[in-house]
Amino acid sequence: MNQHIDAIVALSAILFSMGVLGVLTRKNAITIFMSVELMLNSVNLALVAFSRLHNDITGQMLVIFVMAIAAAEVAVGLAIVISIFRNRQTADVTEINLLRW
Amino acid sequence: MKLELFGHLVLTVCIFGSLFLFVAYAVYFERKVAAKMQNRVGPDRVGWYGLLQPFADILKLLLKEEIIATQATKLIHTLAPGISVIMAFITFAMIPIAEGFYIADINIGMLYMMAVTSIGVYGVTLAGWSSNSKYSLLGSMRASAQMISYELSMGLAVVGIILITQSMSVVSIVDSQTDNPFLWNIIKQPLGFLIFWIATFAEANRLPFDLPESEQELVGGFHTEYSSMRFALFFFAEYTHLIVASSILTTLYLGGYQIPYSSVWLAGANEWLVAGLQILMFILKMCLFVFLFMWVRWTLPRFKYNHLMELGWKYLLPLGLINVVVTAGWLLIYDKLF
Amino acid sequence: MIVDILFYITALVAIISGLLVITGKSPVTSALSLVLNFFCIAFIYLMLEAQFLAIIQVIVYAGAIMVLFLFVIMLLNLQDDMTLFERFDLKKGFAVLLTGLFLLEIAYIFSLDSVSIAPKGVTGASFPELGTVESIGKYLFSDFVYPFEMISVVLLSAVVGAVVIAKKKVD
Amino acid sequence: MPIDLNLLLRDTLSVAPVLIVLLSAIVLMMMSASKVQSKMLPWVAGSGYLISFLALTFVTVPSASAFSGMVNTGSFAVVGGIMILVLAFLHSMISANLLQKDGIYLGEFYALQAFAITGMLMMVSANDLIMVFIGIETMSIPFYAMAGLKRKDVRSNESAMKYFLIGAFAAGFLLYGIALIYGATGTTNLTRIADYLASQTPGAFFWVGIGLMLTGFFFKVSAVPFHFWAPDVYQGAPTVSSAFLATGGKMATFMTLALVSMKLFPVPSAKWAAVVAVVAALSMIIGNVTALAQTNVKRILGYSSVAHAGYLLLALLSQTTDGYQALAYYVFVYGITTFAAFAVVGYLEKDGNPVTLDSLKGLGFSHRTEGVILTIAVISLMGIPPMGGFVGKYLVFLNAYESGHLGLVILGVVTSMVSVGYYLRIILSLYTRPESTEVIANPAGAFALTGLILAAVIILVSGIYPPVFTGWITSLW
Repeated sequence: MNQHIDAIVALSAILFSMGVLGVLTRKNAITIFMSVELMLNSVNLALVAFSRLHNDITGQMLVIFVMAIAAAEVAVGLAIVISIFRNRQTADVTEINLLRW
Repeated sequence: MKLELFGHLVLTVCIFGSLFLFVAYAVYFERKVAAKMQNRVGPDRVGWYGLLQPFADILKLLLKEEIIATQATKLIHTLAPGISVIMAFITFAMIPIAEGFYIADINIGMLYMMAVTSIGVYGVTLAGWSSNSKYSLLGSMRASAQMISYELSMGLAVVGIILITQSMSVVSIVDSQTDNPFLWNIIKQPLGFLIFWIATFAEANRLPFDLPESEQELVGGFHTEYSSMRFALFFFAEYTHLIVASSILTTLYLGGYQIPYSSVWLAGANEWLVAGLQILMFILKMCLFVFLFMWVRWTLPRFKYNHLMELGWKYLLPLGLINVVVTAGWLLIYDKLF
Repeated sequence: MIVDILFYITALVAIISGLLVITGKSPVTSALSLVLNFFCIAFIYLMLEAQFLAIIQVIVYAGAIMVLFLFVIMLLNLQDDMTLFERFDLKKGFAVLLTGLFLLEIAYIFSLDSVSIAPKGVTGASFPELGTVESIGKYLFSDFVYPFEMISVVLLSAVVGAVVIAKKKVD
Repeated sequence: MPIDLNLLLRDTLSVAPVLIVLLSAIVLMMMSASKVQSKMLPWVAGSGYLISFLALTFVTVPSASAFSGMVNTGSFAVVGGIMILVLAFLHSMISANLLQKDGIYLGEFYALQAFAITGMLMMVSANDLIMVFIGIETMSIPFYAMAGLKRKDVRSNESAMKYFLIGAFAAGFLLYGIALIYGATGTTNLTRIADYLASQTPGAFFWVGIGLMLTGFFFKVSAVPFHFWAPDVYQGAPTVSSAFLATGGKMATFMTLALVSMKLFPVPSAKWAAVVAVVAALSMIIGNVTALAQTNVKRILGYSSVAHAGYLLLALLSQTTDGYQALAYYVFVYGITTFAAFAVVGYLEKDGNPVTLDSLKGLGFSHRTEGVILTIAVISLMGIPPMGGFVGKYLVFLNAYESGHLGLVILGVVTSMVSVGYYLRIILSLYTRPESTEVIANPAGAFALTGLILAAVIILVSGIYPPVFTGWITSLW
């Protein structure tokens, strides 16, 4: 697989930019959040590829930490979405405009 | 016993085929057990003692008209039962039914089992959502919350076993239990066994934790809008879960295919004979668990939802943590002392 | 050879599902595409001989995080969203432009020097045990023990935070 | 593999300040869960910070690396840790009063704050990009929750949501940057990356990684063009939270940014300086100019924080120890000042109504102490002599000038003059009659007032006799 490292890093760059695009263009908080998850996953992909390239465990370790942190973020993020939904009945970030978005 | 590729293929087909058969008869078995407990006769019309009843059931369900709600999300509605069945089935790939008889043994077998179980939630969740019906949605939400909650305790219970075995391969977990019943994990890990067992009720949506499909509140729960063949698939998946859960319990806690003291009284016997006996032993142990599941189902009432969550989070999870800590501490002391 | 083909197919599926995530109309479509994407990534991990990460990817991301997402989407009964190209306005155009520029930049860098010629950390030899449970566990509790323990702080604070924010009643 | 217990003990001791705060966080969590003695919480929190402060000053081995190079207990860990803990201590003095006023009866606030501080201490003692990332997340996740703590208030919800989405987005950039740096150099350890840079010229991947990582940092410190969230979040969050996340967050993130810069580039790098210079210039201009149009005081403070991000970035240009020390001084004074300003605004709020320039009118007469403290803070933010803000700005500008960024220094001075425009309006409305009744007459409690006065004293002392603090920073470095 080592001959594919280039291709994998390119794939991760593509997925990362898709995630960025999703964050910048979507309106629904949950979809934005999912785009962020896509970004984090593309990072993980690059890290594993680099870890294989360097024959070094650090990359894979960082992937484990990123996964744990992503899970923590999801917990807090979804709690925030629920609390906002309770008061406003919407998760559309453009309707959340008391503080100009 | 090393099986060649062809033999392996045959074995795979045989294992999955017999699993299919077992599932079909689990339904029959359940109805008979229920009947006995309620002083009834149970199915006895089709075939000798009603033994052909499962096939009649399947035929009936297949011939029924398929109805899909107009507001349903078609693609997902169609795929969901398939996900349920496939995920229930492929868990079995890791389980050795006799020495050398297994479909695969990978060094992260336990993790594979956890992964497949966690993916299994999608079948139920998506079925409920795609039906576009309130009852279905409620059922599927209950299912996803309940399965995620109990997966944690289940995982913690398994950690105890992994600590003892020092391997995540299912085959080596069975090997480590040997043929001495006092070395089986149920003796070494009684608390872990209890936690795992209770959690499997929730994972398999069995009473007393069958809230995702409780008829009295939710009509049919997540499969309210399903009929005919696709309903049959869900039905099938449920009983597959039952069989697979019993097999996992057997493998992890009851020594799998190990026959008590076989190294004494079966020493030097023909290896095919031993394998046959081991398969029988495995089936026997599995049936014991299947029966226990049914016994519980027809004895205990359903939990309330808040009680279910409380049990999972406030009791099983801390107990699971205690189990891990105690096991690890014991191993450490054991290491130092002996 | 067969590995190459498998890899390219997986990569293609990953890209398509990624596109579905950011263009899908309903949040559920996005979520399911994301699950598919996670599976593709797990498969690539397997190809890179990172078995442990592959299985953890499935358990944590596909099995827990995405189920939670689906749960919340269902709980809130979120309706269809405007897709990317409906009502295409200046802000979106700017975002597309920005992302395109970023991709071009990466492509340009690739044309300058490929990653593979970057210096090797240890040796050039293959080291397949890198991704096994044993080696991950060993390093997790030796060189990386501090970050590993500190991750629990993140999780604990997230639990406290989530409960505080989403709890219905304060008693 | 046998465990070297002596080594483990030494390593654990070297992160003792972090662990003490973590322990107090867990105790606070337990206490708030069992709902006993919620009056005790600020005391427990404060004493936790105090013990950690003592451990940091007296126990820690200077500049040792621990946990196989993950942690470095040198300069930044001590100076950064002390300033964070001082701020946290002051905050724990005022928070009980403010929480009550905001109608937040959640003891978990203290636990969340202590968790965030654990993260900050982890950041400033990092010697590895992994620890930097984990520290930032440990700090941010409680912050998101703190921003949304007023659960019935839609503005608080929205500010939490916005903060969260932006924070997660920024974390993505930071992480991709770290991944690319790792890919280019084969390590995430800052010392080893520096070794690599000393022996080889890095490829384009490395610089893209640095760029992405900086983007992540710029998001977190709200530098232009990644600043748009800051005023909204600071305005919407409960004031008791903004007072901490606008100050502590900035202190820790800037110290970490400086730490990364110092560790990675012992030899100053022109590319790094160029990026920082552009962002600093933009932040100074846009932050100050936009602030002119605001009337909400919390929003003004938000834009002022954007502008100050610009001034603080100037200190990173020279990439010398002097520069980092100037940054440390300035960020400390800035943090205390902004904290005092937010806290006073919090006391003046009534039923969660926004404090605008109009509603501040005449309060300098009716609430003398609060008025004087707000005046001191605002003058310090302007950078006018007897206050600490002046010395900080002076040190930073001097440093930037010596490293040959004359243009930026002139820009800094000009924008500081612009900033007088909006800061002065705050003071003017404080001392204009007729008095407004829109904000509350409920003054700060004695305990909280002590905290505020302490903050004012720090601002004054750092302005009148700066060697107290500069000497302290250089001696601990």
